[in-house]
Amino acid sequence: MSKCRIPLGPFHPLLEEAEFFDIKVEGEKVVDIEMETGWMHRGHEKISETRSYTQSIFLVERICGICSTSHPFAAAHAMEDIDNVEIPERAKYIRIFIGEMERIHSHLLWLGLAGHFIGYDTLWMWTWKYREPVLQIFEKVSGNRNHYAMFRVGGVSRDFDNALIPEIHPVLDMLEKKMLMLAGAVKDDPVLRSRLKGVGVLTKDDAINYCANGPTARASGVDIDVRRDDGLEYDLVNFDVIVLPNGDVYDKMVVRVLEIIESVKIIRQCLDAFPKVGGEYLNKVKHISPGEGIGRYEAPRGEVFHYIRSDGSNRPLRHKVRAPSFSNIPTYKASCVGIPLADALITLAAVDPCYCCTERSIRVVDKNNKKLEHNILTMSREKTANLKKVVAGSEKTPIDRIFED
Amino acid sequence: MLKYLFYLLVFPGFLFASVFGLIVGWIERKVSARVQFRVGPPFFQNFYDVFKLWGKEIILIKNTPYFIFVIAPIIAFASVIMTSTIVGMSFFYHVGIGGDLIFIIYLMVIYSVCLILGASSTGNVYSSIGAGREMKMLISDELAFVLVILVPIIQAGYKIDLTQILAYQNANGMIIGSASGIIAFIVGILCLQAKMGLVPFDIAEAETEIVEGPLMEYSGPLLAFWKLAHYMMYVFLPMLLVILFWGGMSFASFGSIMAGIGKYLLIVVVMILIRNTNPRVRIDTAINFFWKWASPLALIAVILAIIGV
Amino acid sequence: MAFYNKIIKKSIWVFHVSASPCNNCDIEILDLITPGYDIERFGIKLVGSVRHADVLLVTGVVSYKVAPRIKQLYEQAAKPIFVIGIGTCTAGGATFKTSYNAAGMPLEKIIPVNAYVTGCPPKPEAMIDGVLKLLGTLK
Amino acid sequence: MKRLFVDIPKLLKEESLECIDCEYLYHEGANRGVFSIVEIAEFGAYCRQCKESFCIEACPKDALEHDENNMIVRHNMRCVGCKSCILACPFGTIFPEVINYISQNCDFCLNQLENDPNYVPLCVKTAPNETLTMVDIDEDDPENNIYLVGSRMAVKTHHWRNKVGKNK
Amino acid sequence: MSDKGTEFFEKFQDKMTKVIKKPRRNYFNVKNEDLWEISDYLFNTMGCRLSICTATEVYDGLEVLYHFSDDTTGIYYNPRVKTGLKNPEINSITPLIEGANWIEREMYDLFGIKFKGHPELKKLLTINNPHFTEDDHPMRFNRNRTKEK
Ligand code: SF4
Ligand code: SF4
Ligand code: SF4
Ligand code: SF4
Ligand code: SF4
Ligand code: SF4
Ligand code: SF4
Ligand code: SF4
Repeated sequence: MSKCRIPLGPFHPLLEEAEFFDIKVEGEKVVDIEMETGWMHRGHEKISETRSYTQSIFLVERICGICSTSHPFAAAHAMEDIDNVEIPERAKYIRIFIGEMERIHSHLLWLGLAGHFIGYDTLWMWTWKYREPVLQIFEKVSGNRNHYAMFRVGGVSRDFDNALIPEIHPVLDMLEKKMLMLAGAVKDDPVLRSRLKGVGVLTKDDAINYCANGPTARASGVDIDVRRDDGLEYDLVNFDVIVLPNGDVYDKMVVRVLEIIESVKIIRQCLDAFPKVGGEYLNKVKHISPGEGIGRYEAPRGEVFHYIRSDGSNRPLRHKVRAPSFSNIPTYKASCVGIPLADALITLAAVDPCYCCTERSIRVVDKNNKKLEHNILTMSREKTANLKKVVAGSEKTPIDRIFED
Repeated sequence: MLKYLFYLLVFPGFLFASVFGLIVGWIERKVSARVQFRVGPPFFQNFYDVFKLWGKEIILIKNTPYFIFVIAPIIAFASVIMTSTIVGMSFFYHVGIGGDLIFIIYLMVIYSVCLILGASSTGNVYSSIGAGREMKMLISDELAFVLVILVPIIQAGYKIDLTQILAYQNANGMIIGSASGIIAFIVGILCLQAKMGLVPFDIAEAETEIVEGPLMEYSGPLLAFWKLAHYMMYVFLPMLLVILFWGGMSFASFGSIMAGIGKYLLIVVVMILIRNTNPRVRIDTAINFFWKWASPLALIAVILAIIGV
Repeated sequence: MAFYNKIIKKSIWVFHVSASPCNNCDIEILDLITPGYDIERFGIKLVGSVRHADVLLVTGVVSYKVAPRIKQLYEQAAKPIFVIGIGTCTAGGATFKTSYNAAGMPLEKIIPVNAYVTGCPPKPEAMIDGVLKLLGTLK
Repeated sequence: MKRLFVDIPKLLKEESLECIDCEYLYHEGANRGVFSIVEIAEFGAYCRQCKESFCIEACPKDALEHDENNMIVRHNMRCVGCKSCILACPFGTIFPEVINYISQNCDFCLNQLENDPNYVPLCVKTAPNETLTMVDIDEDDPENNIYLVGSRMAVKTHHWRNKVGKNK
Repeated sequence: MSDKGTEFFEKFQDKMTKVIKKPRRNYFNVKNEDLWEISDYLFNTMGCRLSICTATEVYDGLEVLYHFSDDTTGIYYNPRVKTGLKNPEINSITPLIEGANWIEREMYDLFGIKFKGHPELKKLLTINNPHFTEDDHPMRFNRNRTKEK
């Protein structure tokens, strides 16, 4: 059968790693994957240089909304690393709480979308139903469902309301029960098993050589977890690092399910600690002295890395951001070649759960606008024209120039 | 003549099948929503959808055979109307045309072929992959489907008319009462799932893999044709199973009418539940499944039927 | 015409275009179809092909690289089509205003827009409200 | 030793400081190191260094503090640029344009001066009417109202403690 | 610092300059020629993982900081390599560490640093972007902004 190119993407939403997969298939078999990135490139590193540290934290939060707390977490670590800023114990617990709640929400999100990718919409709906209470807790704790804006250099920006603890416990109980059930179901469901077991294997050697991290590496038997290795806040709580040996999609899924259960345990410890640990939650830093700092955090998808170089002013000279997927995405080359197309998609999804497969575009140009609904169309055009005049003025933007011919 | 025109266009043909199909489509969406802890769409949702599509623009693609692109959904739609008329006639009026089972099998194939043709005419990668998959599905499920249909034919004494199969069942009890009947019925439901492109066999239309596969490039009224045809299949395919295995519907009493409707709805709900509790399988798994398991099973049923069990 | 407008209000198929967003608006859009919000109640459905869409939900600051694609997508959609910009990003660029790769601030520079739903990210309720309000303007 | 010399009275006569460029590499375009120079200069020389400072009282973010020499320092990680301190100061010491949320930074072109002692920074090149110059100065010169501030700067201003200099 | 770390610093003592040792972070300058050897030691002998590299533009050139993470102790080893402003060139370590492939491409894209020996050095992030030409490196400072009197 002849070779055929399948453009996958480019609408994959990521920071610098938004990609366009050009999958070459022979019949249904993947023979090569080319990745083209840069669709979502927004130049955070450059923008950050024009922002103060406090603003930078909110800026990096908007690198990505799925694990939106991990970037602020790492950025705050990096800034604190320059001067070895002490943060109050209560702030540490609040940070852990937010981080772990987010891990739950993020893993559930991935699980649901993974279900969606393999056409199991019921699994999607169910997991997202369990995810909803988590977001509601976030709304109660931080005021927003997704971008929590909780992090500051030297602590957190809001206190945790101890009165919420009785509301959170039932959610945790529910989650734990459902996750145990789900873990059992995943193990027993023959269709799911046959669909995921042995698919898209990433060997341990490949994982190390590609510098993979996070669940992707842990499912391949590489025992790394920044929370344990880097210590800092996480020295206060006990948890296990889940490591599985096989490196296939199934193991990646199981790692995530088990991590949710671990997260529930960690959050319980935080909730127990909150009434006991009172006091300040923000150490108001005066200055950040010249120097350089490295901060990292174990995001749901792996190690988030931030490097900040400071000159003593209140904005960074250089702010380097490395999201986990940047290291994990290239592992496709090792795990996808030679497997069927349908498997390739779930493998892509398993490595990098930012949902890469929901959108894509096609390259067909056509102009046969039979204006069936003339008035609505003209209405919208007129309105746009007016708005354009008001908002943009009449000067030509670079983008207009692109489209001129 | 006028009578047949009425059959074709009003009941149980075009008008009935489309209206009822849209309603069954609503049931499908509603039950799925319920399984997924959602509320689901309002009753008239599918009607709105189809009417809206009628008002949209049709986009034709440069440098492609427009003719095939346009004609494919219309032929498919026509073949679906024919099928539903034939099935409906024997379901409601107990009248048939000679050899209608053969006719039905061919009409079903025409539908799939139109889908493949329409999709390939667009030249879009996703659509062509969808077409390729549809072709593979057709190859894999067709044998099983024919074998399944063979069972009642054999049991009824090698009769290929639906009315005669019904008459046989009225006289000797339902075919599902026999061992071969049960096996064939189960395989039959799976075949329906594949024919209708429902999960786990919605490989050709896998939304997350190849967008909407064959239907990707269709828009406006042409898409409405496909959607309507799809929903109409919800009407006559389960009906066909009811006729073949469950003795159809008799209008003798209110109870028997309700029983007929009940049988029909039961099959629909089973299909919806299967759809909602399974992930999509891979194309090779599906082919394997149909060739290694479903078809041999159906063959066993046929053999059993020949022996007379 | 009036009849048609009435129908289209009841059956809205949306296609989700994510044009260099931060993902958050996108997951909130997906949240809409899950049990918590379930917009299928209002006849709103997410579709996979732009040809089937009635409404494009665009998220994110459109980068120079996706801008031509977005324009293409808009052309490929069967008319009538409405465009809703979701999130502050589409309306004004939010924190990415100074980015060297952001072309679409506001989104109207690239394709005609009928409505914006701002917020970072907007609450799902706000999105539903935005879609319904836009359709409410149809006579 | 060469120091950056700021003539504050002259500088204040200028309509704006916008035209003074800074070649500080990292915050390209958005940096005006001269603001931070003026800030240091004004706190060092202009300010009365009140015991119970109104500016400190007024600051909602605790960003202003006395350091060990009783000089006012502004902590740039705390300041939110609300400019309450400007309103509060009874002596009009603090200039509104220099207190910004995003701090502007001057490193006295240390990097270049290391390589070339006779280096002329860009701010000096672009400053109008020689408001900024490089001069060789090693100690205070109260006669001419010139005072050293920090290790690399000198300013010319009316020093409130200074009874010697004439009002020019 | 762990034994491995002390051993490492003793072994390469004379190849490093400007060593900054903090409890968990070590920064040191190395020469372009020694980069391969040091990376090899860090990656293969000490089992470190290459987290990422940071390129920075400074007054007199460009520097690349390689972040090697020792995951058993949480310590970072950061060799820094300097190169000039014109025709910046550094030896590639992609043949050694497959994971450095994208990292080096990214630095080439944003800063224009050429990596000698990289298998396919093309742009990563602004590739095929109509707004950027092949020579645009968006993270570089625009140094022609003198507006003298
Ligand atoms: S790993 Fe994905 S979800 Fe997480 S921050 Fe990065 S882009 Fe976002
Ligand atoms: S508006 Fe906010 S949440 Fe939405 S894409 Fe932009 S940054 Fe993300
Ligand atoms: S949502 Fe907040 S950060 Fe975003 S534009 Fe509005 S005020 Fe600013
Ligand atoms: S001395 Fe150098 S850094 Fe300071 S303001 Fe002048 S040009 Fe800028
Ligand atoms: S501008 Fe800064 S220093 Fe002045 S009062 Fe406001 S916060 Fe305090
Ligand atoms: S009150 Fe809220 S919105 Fe206003 S400045 Fe403070 S943080 Fe910002
Ligand atoms: S600076 Fe702006 S936000 Fe702050 S008090 Fe004044 S007017 Fe209000
Ligand atoms: S109130 Fe004015 S004079 Fe007094 S210490 Fe503050 S700035 Fe100086």
